[in-house]
Formats: sequence, C-alpha cells, structure tokens
Amino acid sequence: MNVLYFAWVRQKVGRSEETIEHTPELRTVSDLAALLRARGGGYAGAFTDMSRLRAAVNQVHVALDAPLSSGDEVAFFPPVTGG
Amino acid sequence: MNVLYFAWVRQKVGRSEETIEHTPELRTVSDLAALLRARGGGYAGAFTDMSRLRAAVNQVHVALDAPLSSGDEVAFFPPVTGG
Amino acid sequence: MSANIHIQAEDFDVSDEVEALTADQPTTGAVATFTGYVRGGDGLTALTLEHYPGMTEREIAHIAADAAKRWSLTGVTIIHRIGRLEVGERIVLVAVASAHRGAAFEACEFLMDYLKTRAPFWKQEERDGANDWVDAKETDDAAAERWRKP
Amino acid sequence: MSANIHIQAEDFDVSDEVEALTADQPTTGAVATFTGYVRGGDGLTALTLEHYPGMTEREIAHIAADAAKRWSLTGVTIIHRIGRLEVGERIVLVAVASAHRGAAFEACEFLMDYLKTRAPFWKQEERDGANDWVDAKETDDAAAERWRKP
Repeated sequence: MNVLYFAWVRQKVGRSEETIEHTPELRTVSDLAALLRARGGGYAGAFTDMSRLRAAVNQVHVALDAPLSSGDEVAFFPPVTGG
Repeated sequence: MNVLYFAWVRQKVGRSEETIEHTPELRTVSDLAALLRARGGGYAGAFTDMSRLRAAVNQVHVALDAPLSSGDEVAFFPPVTGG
Repeated sequence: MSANIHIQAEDFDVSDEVEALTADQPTTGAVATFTGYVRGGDGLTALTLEHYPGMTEREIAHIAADAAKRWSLTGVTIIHRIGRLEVGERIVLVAVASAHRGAAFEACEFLMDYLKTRAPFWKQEERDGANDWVDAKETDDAAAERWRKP
Repeated sequence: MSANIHIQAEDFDVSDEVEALTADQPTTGAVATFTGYVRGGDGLTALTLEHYPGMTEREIAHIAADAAKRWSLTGVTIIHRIGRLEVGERIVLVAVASAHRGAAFEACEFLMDYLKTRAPFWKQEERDGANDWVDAKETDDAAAERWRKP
C-alpha cells in the first residue's frame, strides 16, 4: 500500500509518503494507524490522538474502521482547512 | 407640484412630466390620481386600475393615501422591475 | 463603509470593480458578487431599462446603508445599467466585501432582492419586433419579504 | 453542464473566468461569484496552502456534480490556489451561472461550504515569523451541515 501524509502529520512523521506492505492483520485504517503509532518518535506524536486525524482510502474520505486491501492508497491528514 | 410619469404610465398619458397646482382639494396622492383620471383619454387608461400603480412623493415610495403639499414632486409608475 | 453606486448606460468590468472594492482593505477576506444578464432563449432579443433619476440613487443608497447596518461589511458596489441592452449583456452588478463569507453572501442576496423590489427601474422587452413592459414578479416580492424581521 | 476545476499556484482574473462561463450561454441570466482572500489585520502576513493532488480534483468534481444535481445551472468554475499567498491575495474563486439568481446564489454558497469541509487543502499561517497550521472551524462544519436534507 502507498501511505501518504499531509500537513502536520507529514511534518511529525518526517516524510510525505512511504510503502507499507498489506498484511492480513491490517484489516482497517485503525490497524494501520496502530502499526504506525507503535513505531514511536514522530509517528507516536502524529497517531496518538486519533480524534485529530482524518483518513482517505483511494482518494475518498473514509472512517477509521474502513477496510484496507493490498494496493490501496491510504492518506492521513488533519481536518481540511481550504477555501 | 411637479408630477412625473414612468414606463407605461408615461406612454399612456403621453408625457413624462407636468406641473399641477396644489389646491386644498388635493389632500392625498389618491385625490391627484382621481383628478388625472377625470381628464379622460390616456389619463383615464392609466389611472383607472389603481392596483396596477405605485407612487412616490419627493422620491420616496408612498401609499396612495399619502398627503400632498405645495411644491411636492409626485411620481406615478408601475411596480418596479429592475435588477 | 461607503457604498459605490452607479447608474450608467456603459458596461462594467467585474474584476475592476472588485479590485477597487478590496484595494487597501487588508481585513477583507470575502467578496461575493452577483451579475445579472439579459437572458435569451425564449424569443427575447433585447431589454430597454428606464429609471427615475434622483430617486434611484437615493433608494439604492438607502438599501446599501440598511445592508451595512445588518452585516459587518468592508465595501459595497452597486452598478445598474440603463438604456437598451441585448441578450447576453450585463444589466446589474452587486459586489460585497466583508471579513467573512457568510456576511458577504447574505448582504449580496439582500441587496439584489431589494434592488428588484424597491429601486425605480422598469424593463421593456423586445420580442419579435414588439415592445412590452415587464410585469413585476411575485417571486421577487417574496424574496425581499424574507429579510423582514419581526 | 461540466465544471471547470483548477488547482493552481497562479492568480486568476474574475472577469476572465466569468466571461468564459457565460460565453455562448444565452440562457444565463445570473452569475454569482465568491472570491476568498488572505485576510490580514491581526498579525498574519501570509498563508501557505498544501493539498492532496488527485484527491482534491476528484473531491471538487464530486461536489460540483452534486450542485448540478440540486440546482439548474449553466456553468460552474472553481479555482483554488496553492503555495504561499500574502495578505490581500486571492485564494479561491467559485463562480456559478444559472438562468435565475436564487439557484446561482445557493449553489455558490453550497460549493464554498463544501470546499471548506471536504476538499483536501491545509493552511499554514505565517505570524510574527512563526508558522502554524490552521485548525478546522466548527462553524464551517455547521455551514456545510445545513445543506443535508433528511
């Protein structure tokens, strides 16, 4: 899966994207967030308070319990502030 | 008083303005309309159905029972259709 | 806030008007505009607009002052054309600047609704060579009515 | 009706965009526009806008298609700038053309409300030399919420 980070999520984790292999344990977006949080450091900072995060799968807004599949593009970002 | 006509009122009466002397009998805009209606011809055509007419005194929208004074500018016109 | 009000035969440029409205106004965050056009597609070829000189400017200034009392605005421009205008030509511009978008949108709609029902303009339609005066619309009265607060 | 959607660093000209929107559309009677600006006056000097390329265009196209289903429109243009923008610069344009003013105004407000709450843009503020991410506003969520029908 291609995983993208935007705004302060990108700044905290220190990169804008990375590839993470999809495994059977990564059933939902929440599972992926837990895996990232477990890395500690900037990842722990970004993924600790999930109420501040939003996610998209394949460029569509999703809830944190949305399912993941191999080949998905997953993005994590704060609530949007355009316009 | 200076009396002004706009849109189809102007076309029916055949002029855009005229001077009419204020007399004690001309207490309200309605009284002036009745005087004009009594002239017959295009005036009768314009001033017969008062529900189709609107009036202004000194450039302010007024009801037909608004009082008149010497020196007033009185205007008769259809409901406005700008914008 | 002072309103820019113009009754003119000439066309206008929306960008130029918005530029003038926002120049040296760093607290402007939002500009809403409305442009009305002569709408064709049903045999109409042109409109001719007549107005009541003096009263028109007075009435529009009154409406603009009312909007400035209801909403926090940084600028208002209202331009209304008169004379003969063909299908596709611009008739009217209302441009409203404010710190926030809600005020800009609401004031712009309010001004258009009141222009339609209070400003002394009259439209004549050209259709198949004949000229007819346009009747006032009840929907315009209803649109203006919604701004009245008890 | 197809929507014109542009995400760009460059500035835009409102008149040019409205001209393109109304060209060869004789049934257009009304164009409502909204322009958002970088608002100063409280120490802010600039904003930097980041977006999610691909998803942004997709999300805005979805919002525009939704507006075209709700209202009878003859054209929609949405331009959103990205990158660093100083106080007074334009950020966003929404322009909506319709036969009637009610539809143009409502669709324009709807599009702005949804852009604010759905399109993946993020703003960073420059203030006294420091950069801070802007928090999403609950008032924006509330504004978007009002368009949901039961």
